[in-house]
This record gives sequence, structure tokens and C-alpha cells, in this order.
Amino acid sequence: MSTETTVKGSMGVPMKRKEDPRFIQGKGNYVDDLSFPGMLYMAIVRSPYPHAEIVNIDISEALLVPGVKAVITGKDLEAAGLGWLPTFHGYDKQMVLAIGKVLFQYQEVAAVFAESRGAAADGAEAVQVEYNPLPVVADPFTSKTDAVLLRPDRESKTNHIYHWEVGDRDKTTQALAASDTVVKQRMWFPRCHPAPLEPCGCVAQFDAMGRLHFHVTSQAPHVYRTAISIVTGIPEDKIHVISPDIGGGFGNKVPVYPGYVCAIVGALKIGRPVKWIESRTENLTSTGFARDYHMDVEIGATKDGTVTALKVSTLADHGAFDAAADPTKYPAGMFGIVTGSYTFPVAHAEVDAYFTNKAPGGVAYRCSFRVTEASYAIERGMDMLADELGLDPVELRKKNFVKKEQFPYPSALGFTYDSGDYHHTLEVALEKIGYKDLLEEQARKRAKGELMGIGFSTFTEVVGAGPSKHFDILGIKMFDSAEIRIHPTGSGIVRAGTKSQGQGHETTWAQIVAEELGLDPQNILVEEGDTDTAPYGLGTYASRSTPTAGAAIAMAARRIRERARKIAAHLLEVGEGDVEWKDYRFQVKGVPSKTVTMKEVAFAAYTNMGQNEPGLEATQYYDPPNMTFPHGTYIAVVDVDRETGEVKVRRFLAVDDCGTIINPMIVEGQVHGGLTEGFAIAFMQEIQYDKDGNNLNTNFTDYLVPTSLESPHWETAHTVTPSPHHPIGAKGVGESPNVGSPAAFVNAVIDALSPLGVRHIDMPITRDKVWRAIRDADAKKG
Amino acid sequence: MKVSITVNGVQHEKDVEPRTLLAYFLREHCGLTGTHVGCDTSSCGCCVVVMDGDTAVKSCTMFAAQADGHAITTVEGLAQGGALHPLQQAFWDQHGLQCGYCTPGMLMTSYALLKHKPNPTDAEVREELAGNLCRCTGYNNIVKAVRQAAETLQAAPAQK
Amino acid sequence: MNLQYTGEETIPADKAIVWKSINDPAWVGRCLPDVIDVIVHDPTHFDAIAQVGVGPVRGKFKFKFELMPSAAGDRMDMKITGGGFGSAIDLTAGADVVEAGPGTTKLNWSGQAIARGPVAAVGGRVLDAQAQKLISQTFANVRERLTAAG
Amino acid sequence: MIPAAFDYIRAGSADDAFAQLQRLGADARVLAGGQSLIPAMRFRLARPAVLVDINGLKDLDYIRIDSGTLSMGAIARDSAVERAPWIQERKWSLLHDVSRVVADPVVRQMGTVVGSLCHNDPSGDWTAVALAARAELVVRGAAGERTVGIDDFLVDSFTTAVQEGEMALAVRFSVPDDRTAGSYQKVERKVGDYATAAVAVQVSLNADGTVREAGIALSAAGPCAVRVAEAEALLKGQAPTADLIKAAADAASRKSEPQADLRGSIEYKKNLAGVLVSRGLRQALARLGVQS
Repeated sequence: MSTETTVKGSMGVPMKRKEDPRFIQGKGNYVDDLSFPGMLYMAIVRSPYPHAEIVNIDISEALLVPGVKAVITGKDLEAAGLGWLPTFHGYDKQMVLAIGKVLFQYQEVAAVFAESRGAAADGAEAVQVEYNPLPVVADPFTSKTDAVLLRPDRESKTNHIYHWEVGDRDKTTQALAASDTVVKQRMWFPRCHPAPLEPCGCVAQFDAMGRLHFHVTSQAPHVYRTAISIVTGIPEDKIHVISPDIGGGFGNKVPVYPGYVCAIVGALKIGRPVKWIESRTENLTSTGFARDYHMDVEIGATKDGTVTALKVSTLADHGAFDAAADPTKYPAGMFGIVTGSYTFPVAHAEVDAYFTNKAPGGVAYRCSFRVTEASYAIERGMDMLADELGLDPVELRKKNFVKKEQFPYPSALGFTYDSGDYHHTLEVALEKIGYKDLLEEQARKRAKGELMGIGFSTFTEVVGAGPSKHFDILGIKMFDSAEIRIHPTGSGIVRAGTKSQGQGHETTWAQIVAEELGLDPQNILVEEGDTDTAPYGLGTYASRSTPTAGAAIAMAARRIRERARKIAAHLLEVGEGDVEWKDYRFQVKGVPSKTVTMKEVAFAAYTNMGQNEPGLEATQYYDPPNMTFPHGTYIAVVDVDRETGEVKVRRFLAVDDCGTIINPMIVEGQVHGGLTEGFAIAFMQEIQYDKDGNNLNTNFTDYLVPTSLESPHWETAHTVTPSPHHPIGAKGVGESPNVGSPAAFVNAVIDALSPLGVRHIDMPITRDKVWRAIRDADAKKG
Repeated sequence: MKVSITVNGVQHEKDVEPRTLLAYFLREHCGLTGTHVGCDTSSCGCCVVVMDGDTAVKSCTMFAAQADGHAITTVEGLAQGGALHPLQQAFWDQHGLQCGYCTPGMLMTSYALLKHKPNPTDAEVREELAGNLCRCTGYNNIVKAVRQAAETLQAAPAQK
Repeated sequence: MNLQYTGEETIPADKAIVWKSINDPAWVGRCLPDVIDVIVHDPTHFDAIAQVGVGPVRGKFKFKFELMPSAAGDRMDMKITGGGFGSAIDLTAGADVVEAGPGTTKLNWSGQAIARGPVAAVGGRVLDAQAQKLISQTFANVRERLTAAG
Repeated sequence: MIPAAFDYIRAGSADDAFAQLQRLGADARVLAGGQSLIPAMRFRLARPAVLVDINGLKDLDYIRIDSGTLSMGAIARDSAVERAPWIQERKWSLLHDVSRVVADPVVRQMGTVVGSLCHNDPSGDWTAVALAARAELVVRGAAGERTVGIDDFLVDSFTTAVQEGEMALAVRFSVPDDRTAGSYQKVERKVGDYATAAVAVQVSLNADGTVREAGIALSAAGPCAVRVAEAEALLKGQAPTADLIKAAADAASRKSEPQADLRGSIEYKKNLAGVLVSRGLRQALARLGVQS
């Protein structure tokens, strides 16, 4: 039989992206591109006060504005039983529109529906709200005192949200006491915001059958459908959530926001489609922020630099509502990864979270829940320990790395690392960057008083949430799913419960299927984001797509292969046991001349299936047995200008190990993007509040997203240690660069300043902070 | 007020409010949704279009009225007769996009750049694209793409 | 953002006349710089519509005033609130009315402006100049009008 | 975000624009490049009742050098300066430097030099450059046209000598002699940000290598751009030594009265003013072949 229809080796190749033609021609389909007959626009009235009683809301003038159709307030929603919205933890709730009082600046107070964007804005401006300002709690340290109770609506009358801990407190305390050396540092991972270029938005409309069709910028459409049903009481079959092209998410588009509920209510109330698109200011001031962890880090070690214990106590600022997008059982997410790549015999980590008069959130900004905070803490801490002991940070790391032969490695805080070769990855990086030469150059420069720094981060990530025994959102276990249909002519369609926001699923998912079935990836259509067609999944964030849906897709394809084997046996006129899958096609064992391709089998599945069940389809739900643990070595080289405090990142090398690589081009692109966001977090991006609770970074002139000129040129390389428990050995990569790089940047700057005696500077590392550090150090020297 | 703007060679005469921004004129009055809006401060460049052939402008920081009587080229106008423009081809070849939201603005800024600097260095490309933000690519591949397009256009200037 | 200002005006008029004038909402309203209209609600409350014009910030803005005279008749405090489109500007201004020799009265004034929302975030640098102008000009106009009258 | 509604008038000529401004007074704003005005309108901080659009006025869209004067019309774009053939000449190095760092490359396509001067942002770039180069503006008022020296033109934050109903028609720079060079030094958090601190320097040397004239101005160092007269006087007639440059830098640091903001503390910005003056002078002198 002919074999030219077989396509070999679709995995591990830099296939150009199948989704790109529409994007490069301006034919993408983003939520704001949608338009429906009679569609209204919604604008939201927001509070200028961080904490205030609402004395009165007067909407009469707004209703007189030409084009304004309706205005709703918290009272209206409360009356309809829609005053509050559950957060994804399940254990806190959030006001949809302010009821009685506002708890953060820019909180949603009223929603205006009008014929045009302009009219909606005019209407919002005409809503008169009278506030009675209340004392403001702008940080967790103040909140802790409970001097001002922020959430009287809750049963427990305290600002304390939760205490979470893991590890052995007593043994850790004893081990620290017994250590030769202990380094201790408070590190603040400041509040920042994912700020995807496409803001959040939606279009809500009800059809003649009373069915809600909800187009929304969502990283998790199925969870939205369930959440909307829970909040509104609309039966889930009457809700159709469509997540079209998404202009970047980075965690910002995981939570359900008040604006979405308002748009749905408006569409129901007025009987016309309602579009709501955030302004950039609304995006930065009211939708999911990230980080805001105040971490006290303690590392103990022996004289020779063997680590003995790790203790981290964290104060978490969650804002006005606990809308952190963490799985229910992990209020502090995967912070337990804080032991990093090192063999700590004992460790203890605890997090206490508090309410403040700041925007709610705590989303996983391009990272698996709270892994970035943990990774920063341990990688900064290891550098401080090296500094304290006068050791080369590289030698200290090598000494304490989990060794290749120790995997699967049970960490002191309860994770079982799947696989890795930390020493190898580090060696590859040292070789590639020319560490020896850099050290010599640095010595020469230091002799001349110039400030050059080399910074390392040898992080381990934990991604792919997650095993159902541990992970759920609103009680829904964090499995994922895939459905594959192979058409008679050997093309097919894959549907998954994930949702690409730029990750390239339309290409990589097709590559997996093509690889497993010997078909042409160009003829495998990938569809995501439509809850009417896609199987139920938890969506795309926390680098979970490849570890969960990627696995489900490979397994579904293998199911198809098993069904195809029966048909192949029929075509080859042998018993099923005599057919083997070899070199991307079926072959009669030991008879290389007798083969049949998947394409031929596909046609037979509909035309000549013999006694076998017709068709060639499979659905697979995948509940991962464990997380995956990508790792890497990042090296930053910086020069610091003594006079201006300016830091120039001269070189940056990222050597990642994300297991099996599906598409090296896409993996490299993910790394470039993640590094740029890590760079931004280290030097530029911060959501600051003043002591009065005013948000100081409310648009792109003050929330600093780096341009092509600030961003360094990125150098990348890879090592491959497959995951033993993942069907194709892949671990996920989207977030490693954002998780691993901030510590490398900061370590490099501190290394540059270390001759002056500078120990630590909190992010973002601004010129002003660097200049002060230098000035103060010089002053000390006198 | 009445405005008449030639967009991608087609004249659009519309009655609009004076406060109508060019970006929304293109998106909502001409149905050309390739031009995106990502901020309110003229910072992100998602809305960049080309005016009168070689001038890149931020269409959300310009009123439609200002473009009255002018020729506007949007991302939808780049491909000619079904053939991708060398810039579009290069962004695809070099993986110069991920979520695609900044891409139209990046393409149009690059289009105008190559009119003024047909053969830019990496450094010049980084300087000239500094009015456009991208959150996904880290810019490495966008720089590569613009360099590839420059080479293609140099080889076959007719394609300009 | 939180801005503080202080100043002093010496007025060639008796304290009684000064006190009487600054207790008259219509009269005080007219002392605002670029005031277009004053709507008096009661002896201590009035709205003033003023033409604001600093740099990019231009147009008519409405401010609500509350006069808070001290019982002793030697201090006048003023609460001024304005804003719009999600912003709030709260100004407070107070002046000690001090007799400084025959036919001369001193106004030792201080004021602070607290701005919240987009106005502070985007227009902060403009606002400083505007708030200072609003407060200092108001007291300067008090002097000028009483000087003219006297 | 959508601006508040307004009426739009497209001026048919400079005379027409002027007549409209006279008629409308405070209600009207001139729309030139709009790169500062339109964002302010989108936030509804600026809400003019009428915009008078002068972008169509070709007679205001010029950059010309004649009889020892460089003139730029009211709608001459930043990008036109950046691309002008003469901008590469050493004597124009101050304008060369600034034309590449105003806002961002796309904003510079629409942004205008005169508009930026009229906006008089405390952290503007062109205002400091105009001071250092001793530029003058042509303003049309009820009494006809008048020229205003830049020192008198910059009145206060966002306030200039252009009164309501008036309009600025052009800015003029005298063409420097061949022993002149300049430098614009700007520290910004990222491209497109307002300056954290910026310094404009222009130096003209005598044949004997002494300084004939120095122009030194600071941006983001007060209510609006400021001239450091003390530093200028220090250099005048002197050979530019390292000590002199240090003294000029110290004078600039003293003169700087910045506001603390997200860009940095007062002390940091005062320090920057000195550092940048020193670097600016060194670069200008280096361009003149003088190592200091």
C-alpha cells in the first residue's frame, strides 16, 4: 500500500504558527471587534475614595443624558440577589457594585448603559455620588492591628483572612539555632499587574430562547459558565460562554469581574446586547493584581556552606476582597516550592493574609500560584548566604543542589520533584556565557572602581495544576480534557478545555496529534474557548495547558490509535495482535512491506470498518498524577552608573529545562516574553499606593511597560529532562522565565554594589534607589 | 459633522461626532477592526496607522476630523492582491507575534519606518519601535522580522 | 495627592468690616478667581462655577462651598469640594482674622488640597498650580475688593 | 476613554484661526499636534467647548533657515526636525539630540515644537532647549504680531505669554556660528516618559578656545524649564576647565527645584541636574574637539 500520506516527526520542530495569518492581516477576532444589532455600551462609575460610606447615589441627571438607557447600582443588584460574587477560592466574596460603602479606590459603584461609548461615558460622569470618607488601611502591617475593621460583612470580625503553614516549625527553629551561619532578610515582592495589551471586556446577549451568549476575555471559559450559573441562578445549559481571540492574559483574565455581572444584568434588564470594554485605567486599578508579599526569609548553613534549614514568614496584602486566584486547598498557592533547587533537611513556610483598602486580586501573574514570590525569596536568599560566607554563588548552589540521582525528590515542604539535572543545566549556562572571562573582567573593573555585576538564578518551578486530590477552583477539580475527531480523508479536529492567549495552541496541539497519528499537522484544526463545543476544562494559566490538556490530547490520540489498530488489522487481513504501530504507520509484525497509514485507516473507519465500530473519535479527561517541575539557570550581567544609578543589563542568558519540547520556536518565544516581564518587574512595573490609599500607577505613563529600547537582547538555550509521568514528557515553559528571572536581575545589581557593602534593594530597582544605596554606602565609608 | 477619509484606497464618507477618535472611526464606522486600542495615553501603539503613505500616527490620539481628506492605511491594507506584504510574511516567519494584539500597530510603525530608513540596523529598529508596546515577544523576534522585511524590500523594491 | 499652602494678606479695613464680608457667601463667591456664577443656598453654603484654565485643564468646574465661621469671630474656615468623572478634590482653607492696628486687618491663611482619582493621577502636576491659584487668589481678591471698597 | 463633546472648527487660514480664537476666547483651544491635549481630553481633564484645528494650514507647516535664522511654523512636527538634512551639522547638535528623545517616535510624527513650547510642561524637552539656544516666539495678538524672548514666554507651569484669544505662530532660533555645539541630556524611566531630569547645553567658543557664550537650562527642575544663569556666567570668557565644569554643575544642582514624584526624590533629581550639566558640557566640548 502507498505510504506518501504519512507525515513523520511533527514534534520538536519549529513549525510556523497556524494562527498567525489572521493576526498579521488584522483579521483576529477579539471581544471588542464584535458588534451585534442594537448593542449597547456599558460604562462603570468608580469611587475616587479608597474607603468611604456611600451617603447617596443620584442617577437622575445621568438618566437625562441623551443615549443613556439605564443605570444600575448596588442596591438594584442586592434586591435581585446579585449583590455579591464568590471569589475563586470559594471562601470569600466580592461586591459586584458597592453596597453601603466602598473598600478601594476605583471600586465599581454604578453601571451605565447607553447607545454609544461616548454617551455611556457622559452618563457615568453625570451620576452624582456622595461619599463620607472613612479611615484608610493601606498596608497589611496597619491592617494587622484591626484598629479599623474593613469587612464587617464577614463573620470573623478581623482583617486577618487566613493563616497557612507548611513544614516543621519546631525542627526548623532548632536547626536554625544550631546553624553556624544564619542569613535573614525581609524582602518585599511589590504589587504589580499583568496588564495584557488587550484589556478585559465582554459582550452579553440573550437570544429569543432566553439563552445567554457571553463573549468574554477569559482564560477559563468553562469555569466562567459554572460561576455565572452559580451567581445568577441561570441553568448552565442556558449559558454559552465564548472566549474568542485573547490579546494576552498572564493571569489577569482568570477571575470573574464585577463588570461581567453588570453587563449580563444590563442585557437581561434592557433586552439588548451589552458590550463592556475596560479602559486601561480600569484594568490597572480594579482587575487582578499580583504579588504584594512581604517575606521574612531565614536560611541556616554550616561553615562550609551546606544549607541546614529554611524559614519564611510572609505577610500577604490581598486588598479589599480575597480574590486571589489560588486553588481552594492552597490559599498561598504553591508557595511551598520555596525550598527551590536545594536539599534543605528541614523547612517551614507560613503566610498570613490581610485585607486592605486596595484593589482585590492576587492572581498568578505569568506564574503558577505564588511560585514567583517563592522562587525570588530562595534565589535572593542563596545569594545573600554566599555573600555572608564569602563563597561564589555558583559553588554554593552546586553544593546544595538536588542531585540527578535523587529524583523523584521529596522536598522538605511536601512536593515530590519529578525530574531534573540541575548541575548539568548550570554547567551549560556557565560555558555558554563564559563565566570565567566575566569574573576576570569584573575584577579588572572593580580595581578601577567600576560597578559590574553578575547575577544567578537556578530556580525550580512547580506547574501543571493539578492533581484532583489537591486542586480545585470553586470545588471543580483541576483536570483538563481533549476531544479528537479524525475525518474520513485523514484530517481532523481537536478540542480542548484550555484557551490560548498567544501561546500557540492551534499549532502545538496539532503537532501532538500529528506526531501520535502520523498525520499532517496542517490538517488538524484546533478549537478552544467555546463551551458549547469544547470538553470541560479548567483553562490556561499556571503553565498548566501542556501538562494537563497536552497530556489529554496525546492520550486521546493514542486511544484513536488503538481503535485504528482494529481497523488496520481488518484492512491488513490479520489479527489485531499481529499489527504494530511502527514508523508512524501500522505494519504487520515482521512484514515491513505490509503497512497501512492512518489516513487510509481513517477513510476505512467510515467506509470499510468491517466488524468494528464506525468513526474515529476519542475524548480524554486527564487528572495529572503529579505536578511538573521545570527548572533553569539564568545569568544576568549588568553595569551600574555610579552618578545616575542607571542599571544597564548588558547580557542575559536563560537556559531552560522544560522537558520534552513540542515546538522550539514557540518555546523560545515564550522565554523571550517571560524574561521581558521579569525584567519589567525587577526594574519598572509596580502598582504603588500612597498612605491614603491612592493608586499611583493608573495608566501606561506611570505603570511602566518596557519598550524595545529598554528590553535587553535575550540569549537562550535548553537542556531536556523529560517528565517521567507526563505522556510525552513535557513540563510547560510559559512562566519559567517570569518566575526565574527577577532574582537574577536583582542578584546582578546587588553583586555590582556588593564592594560598597550593599546587601539588598527591594524591587523595582529604580535609579533613585540605586543612587541612594551608593550614596549611603559612600557616606558610611566616609 | 461630515468627514471623508480614504482608507486603504476606499473613500469613506461618514457623519460623526467631532469627538470621534480616528481609531473608533476605523473600527466602528469602517468595520476595520484590525486597528486596536490598548490605552488612553498614547503609550501602547496598538492603534498605529499610516497617514498619507509614510507617516505613522497613533489613531487613538487623533480625531477622525483631523484625517478628513487624508489617506489612511491600516493593517488590512498591507496585503496586495492576496499576497502578504513582506512585513507580514516576516512577522510570521520570525515568530514576531504571539497574542497578536500589538501586531497591527507594530506592522504599521515598521511600514512607515522602512519608508524612511529602508535598511535599519537592529539598534535603529529598537529605537524606532519604541512607541509600540508588546507584552508577549520580548521584541527579539520583532526586530528580526523587520530586518528580514527590509532585506526582502531591498531585493524587490517593487513590493513597497 | 496632598498639597499645602500658606499666606498672609494685609487689608486696610476694620476687622468688623472684613468679618462681615467674609461671612457673606455671595461676596466670598465673587472672590474666587475666574468665577462665572455663584448660587447661594443658605448663609453658609453656596456653589460657585469657575472657569478653570491651566494648561490642558480647561473648562467650567463647579465647586461646593461651606463657610465655618468661629463663634469668637476671629477665624473663618472654608470647605470646598469639587470634581467629576471619578475624581474628587477636597480643599480646606482657613484664615485667622487679626486686628493689626487701626483700620488694618490681617488674614493669616493656610490651605490644603487633597485630590483623588484621575485628576490626581493624570493631572497632578497641573492641579498643584491650580489649587494654589484658587486658594491664594481668593484671599488676594478679598484684600483687593475690600481695599477698593475702603 | 471618550472625550466630552465639543465643537470642531477647521481653520481655513492663520487669519481665520486667529479670528476664531478672538471670537471664542476662553472656550477655544488650538488643536495642533494634539499629543498632550487629546489624552487630557480623553481623561476629561481638558474639556474645551471648541477646538480650532490648524493642522490644515500649510503656511504654518514650515522649517526654514534664512538670513541667520531658523524658523519653525506652528505645526512643524518634531519628526520633521529629526529628519531635517541640516540637523546632522555640529552647530545644531543640541536640536539634533532633543529631536530624538521627545516623547516616542510615533508621537513625534504629530507632535509639534511650537505646541510643546505653548504647553510649557514642567518636564518638557523643547522648553529647556529653547532657553539654552535663546530662542524667541512669534505670537499673534489683537495688536498684531510680536516676538517674545523665551525667558519671558515661559511664565509658569502650563502657562505662557500667549494670552486668551492669541496664538503662537512660530519659534525662531538664530543660526549658531561654526564654533558652536550643544548637547541634550535626558534621564527618563522609559521611552515616552516625562524627563526625570533633563539638561540642555549649548556652547560657543572664541577662536582662542575660551567660551564666547554658554546656554544652560534644566527641565523637570521647577514650575517650568529654568536657565542656570550662574553657570552661564561662570563659563563666559573662560577656558572650560574641569574645575569650571564642576562649578557649573554645582550651580545647576543648586538652581534645580524639582518636585518629588514617582520618578525620584528631590535630592536625586538635584544630583542629576548637576551630573547631566557636567556630561552635557563635556559632550558639547568634545563635539568641538575640546577634551575636558
